[in-house]
Amino acid sequence: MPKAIEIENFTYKYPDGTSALSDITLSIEAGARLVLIGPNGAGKSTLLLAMAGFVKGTGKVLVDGLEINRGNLKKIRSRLGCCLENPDDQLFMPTLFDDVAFGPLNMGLEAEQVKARVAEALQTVGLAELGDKAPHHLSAGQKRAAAIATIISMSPKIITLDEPDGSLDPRNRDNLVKLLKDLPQTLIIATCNMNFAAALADRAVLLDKGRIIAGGDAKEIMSDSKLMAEHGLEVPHKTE
Amino acid sequence: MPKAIEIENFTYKYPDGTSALSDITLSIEAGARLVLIGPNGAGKSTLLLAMAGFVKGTGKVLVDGLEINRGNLKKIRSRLGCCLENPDDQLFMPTLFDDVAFGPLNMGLEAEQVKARVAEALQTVGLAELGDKAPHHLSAGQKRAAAIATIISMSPKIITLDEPDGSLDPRNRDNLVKLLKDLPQTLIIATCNMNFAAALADRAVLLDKGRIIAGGDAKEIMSDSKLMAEHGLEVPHKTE
Amino acid sequence: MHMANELLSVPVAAGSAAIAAAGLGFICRKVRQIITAEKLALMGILGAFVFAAQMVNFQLPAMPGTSGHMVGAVLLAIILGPHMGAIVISSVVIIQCLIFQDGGLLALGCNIINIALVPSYLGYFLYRTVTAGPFNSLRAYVGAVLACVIAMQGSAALVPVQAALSGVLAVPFTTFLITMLGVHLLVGLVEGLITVAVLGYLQQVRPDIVVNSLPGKVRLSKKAVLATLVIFTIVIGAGISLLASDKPDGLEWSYAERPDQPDFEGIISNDSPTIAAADKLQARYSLLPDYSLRSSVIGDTAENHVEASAGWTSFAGVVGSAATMVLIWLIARVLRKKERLQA
Amino acid sequence: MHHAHIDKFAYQDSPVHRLDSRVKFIVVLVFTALVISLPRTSVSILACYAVGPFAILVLAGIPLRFVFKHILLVSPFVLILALSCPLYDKTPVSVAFGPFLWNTSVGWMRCFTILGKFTVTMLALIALISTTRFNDLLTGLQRLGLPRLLVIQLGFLYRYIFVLIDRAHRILRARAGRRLRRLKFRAELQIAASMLGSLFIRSIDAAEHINIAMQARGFDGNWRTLSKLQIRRCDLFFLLAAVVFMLGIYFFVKPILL
Ligand SMILES: Nc1ncnc2c1ncn2[C@@H]1O[C@H](COP(=O)(O)OP(=O)(O)OP(=O)(O)O)[C@@H](O)[C@H]1O
Ligand SMILES: Nc1ncnc2c1ncn2[C@@H]1O[C@H](COP(=O)(O)OP(=O)(O)OP(=O)(O)O)[C@@H](O)[C@H]1O
Ligand SMILES: [Mg+2]
Ligand SMILES: [Mg+2]
Repeated sequence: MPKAIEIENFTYKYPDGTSALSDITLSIEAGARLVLIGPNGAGKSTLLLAMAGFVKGTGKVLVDGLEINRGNLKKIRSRLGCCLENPDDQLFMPTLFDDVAFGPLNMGLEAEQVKARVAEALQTVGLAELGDKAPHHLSAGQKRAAAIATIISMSPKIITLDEPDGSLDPRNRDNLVKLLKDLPQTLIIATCNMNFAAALADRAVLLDKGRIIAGGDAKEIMSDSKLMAEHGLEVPHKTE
Repeated sequence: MPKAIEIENFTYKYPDGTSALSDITLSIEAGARLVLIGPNGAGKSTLLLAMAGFVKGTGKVLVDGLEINRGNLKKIRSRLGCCLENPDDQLFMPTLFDDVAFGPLNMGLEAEQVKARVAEALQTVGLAELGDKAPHHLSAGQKRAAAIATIISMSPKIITLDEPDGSLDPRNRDNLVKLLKDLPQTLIIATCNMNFAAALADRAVLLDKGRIIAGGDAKEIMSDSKLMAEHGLEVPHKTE
Repeated sequence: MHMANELLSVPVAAGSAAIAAAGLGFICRKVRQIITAEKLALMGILGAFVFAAQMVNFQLPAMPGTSGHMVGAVLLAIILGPHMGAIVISSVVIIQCLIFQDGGLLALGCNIINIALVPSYLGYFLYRTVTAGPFNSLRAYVGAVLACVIAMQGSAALVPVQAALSGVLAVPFTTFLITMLGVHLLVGLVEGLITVAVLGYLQQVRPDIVVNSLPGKVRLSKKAVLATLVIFTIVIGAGISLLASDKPDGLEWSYAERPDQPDFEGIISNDSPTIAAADKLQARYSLLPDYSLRSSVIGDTAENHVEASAGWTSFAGVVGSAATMVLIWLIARVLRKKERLQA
Repeated sequence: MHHAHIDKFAYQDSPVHRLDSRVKFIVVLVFTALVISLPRTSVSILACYAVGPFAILVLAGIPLRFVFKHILLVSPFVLILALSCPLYDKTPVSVAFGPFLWNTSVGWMRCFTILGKFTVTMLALIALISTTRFNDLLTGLQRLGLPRLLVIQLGFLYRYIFVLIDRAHRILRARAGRRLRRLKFRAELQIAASMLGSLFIRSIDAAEHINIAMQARGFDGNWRTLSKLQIRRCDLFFLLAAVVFMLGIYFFVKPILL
């Protein structure tokens, strides 16, 4: 089985000269639930964008064994679903149904299949009843779930999420953790909330200033209080 | 000394019929550091807006002894500085300096005084060097600090902050806690992050579904695990 | 500036709709080749921006209590080019009609022409003409202000023309025209100033957005503002004095120009004093009857007699309709109650 | 994100809500044209026309309070238009209305007609909007020949108007919280321009994000949606009823009432 993601010596500078990622080398097993942790501005979001082929730097990025280049971008995007930080950016169609159907339709599926996929995705995130709603009628937690549904409906092998816990209250956050834990896909999640990360992940990668500082078992990395403090993070609190 | 805030039987419905606050009665001592906690949609933001006279419901709201009404709205706003949830909304001038100077200029101060105030406010939040930057070039944590500076420069007696901890990493959050703890003003802070709340507050008010559920000593309320769980919150983790 | 259903006859409305549809169809086809997929979201969002921009108001100098806000057609045309600007503003007009019921369904064609097509192209053309050649700040100023003023005048002039073509004008055509032009002179001027100011801001913080439309640095210099203001004050002064002396009722039209957007949380909360003021004006000027102008415009005096003689049938019609409505309402209520009981 | 009250009833369910959006749109369009083309002195015929949209609204379960509040909200322009009529036409006319007799002027008659037409056409438009999901309306309009580009535009617009209006409001609040007195015109202008500019920049940023979200889901420039529109028997029945209603009033009631 190929690795879900393989990145070799990837470097990226934003057009204005900010060096966002330097010499990243990383490989992620298929089926892993991995968190990208790091302080604000570490480059987490940029790295997620790089995995989906939205920023093109120097170096190699392989998704599910395929190297990202112009020709297979479409194929890659049907294997890797990328969910942005702000659900308002992710939900751009007039109704939730259309939003969730957007991906499958673009994959060229038949109307019937699309409908089945939408129903299933909405079911998974617990919004089965709300297909006809307009996104601006949803609550914060529902929007977050809906954004994930828009990705699930494409049934990618890999899902990346950028700070999915933002502005959720503890109960909604727990629901999200449950939802994510039940997903069979490879998950790659950027967050700077260590408790959320600890509740969810088995692997972790610590980024700071565009470089990978550490990578490996989530518990191990996140319990290293010296490492965490050095990079502006904290040790997650024990939960039973 | 008058109370910082006194609210009596305040009720507010949004124009679309959502009942956001019902029969709120609350009084806040001058000098307190109070957190408004509650799940998503509890009405925290709305209550902060009500304190600054942005939403007008039935009932009485007194700020620093003055009842809010049309005539003294400006006076009240010079005593109560209200910092919105998203710093991007708060920072709209071309440079950080202009933004921080906006309030003092509007208060009718002299150019010299304004400059002094801006310098002081930027100093307080640790952005002394960045006056000439455009706000959207700042990082998340810097934006947050800048938004607070725009309020501090008006030197109000009371400062309200809506989820100031949003999307900050632990280090930035700790810095914010330090910064806020050093402010002499009465602070009223809405948040659904209990750890942040616990680190900061001496008083707490728990809101849910537009009603006040509990109010009093912060430690006491937030350590009541049954109460917290009931309202979708969590008990903050011990920190030494 | 929204045209209302009531100011139009069906043929004129249909004709305008046909023109608007043809124009839009043409632009869409033309633009399809140059629009990349990335532009789709951008255009949609900018349409929403125009909406939101209308919420942003600020105090006008001469008239305390009034506030200006901007419409944005010329700004978008300058930044995006006229085709995209026209499409964006057209969709704004359509949404305003459908969701906010601003201007009627029948007037949609006219509104697209007046508010979207004409200002976009006229404004863009003027701005480009004035700023062609070596760049300087004053030119950008004059260009933007001129573009806004003239574009606004153009579209303002269309309203009375369309109404006159429809033959439904109760107000004398020249009065209506002069009023519309006069009012929109001021509106256009303010919009022009704010357009340059926004361009200046964008240049300061996101120069990449405006490289094409602002090749050099524009400054909000006092001199430029003053010069522009002086020029236009003279023009406006002349316009207003003309208005005030000759056609007092013109002012009503200025009140009509208040934003008739739905009132979000009372941002625009001065509707009632406006109407009160209009009433007062009317009370004052209704003492000065002036028959001669109108009889040529109106031709339905014959119908008056019919109306008078048909008194009882009319009565029956109104009462019957009212009774029907009450009946429908009652039945629906009963039915709904039953439904609820069953549920 | 809560301005949903503008079209909140569109998401209910009723026989009217289930009708095909194309049929509804065309009926409302024709109805509006018919009402507007009525002569300018008859108020009574308008009352008969009002029955149609009224029945639809009631059948669809739209609260009438909401409807009338909304009509009032959008009326200022037309109100002034109507009220200026009596100023210009003082030709006296006496109107017999059943047992009543009024001496008034043509201007006033016109004023009432304009208001009547406005109310009736608004009733129809509101009936359309509050019983049709905007998305269905858009799909319908596309089937009726609205260019694809405009349809996409309108979809985005509908989605983001509320987001951006909320944003504008928050910026306005931030200004109001710190603006304690009026400034000189130039300062006001500059502040307003800054607010608009920052709104603009953030709109562009949002557009960039949305673009990424679209590409991430395989968007390649071809806009695909699933259309659920379909003309059924009840739509035809509604069409028939509407035609009968309109023609009936036009040919049988109108000659009597005029
Ligand atoms: N569009 C951009 N243009 C220029 N620089 C950028 C841009 N976006 C981000 N950066 C910079 O690149 C670096 C990495 O940014 P990135 O958004 O990836 O960080 P992050 O880890 O996601 O932070 P956060 O926790 O705040 O989301 C930062 O220094 C940031 O300022
Ligand atoms: N502009 C609005 N129009 C209508 N309803 C609104 C509006 N803003 C908020 N609400 C509703 O009012 C209630 C209280 O909202 P509020 O924003 O005060 O909650 P909150 O406690 O700040 O939540 P959060 O933690 O998500 O910020 C919610 O039910 C919300 O859906
Ligand atoms: Mg990020
Ligand atoms: Mg809130």
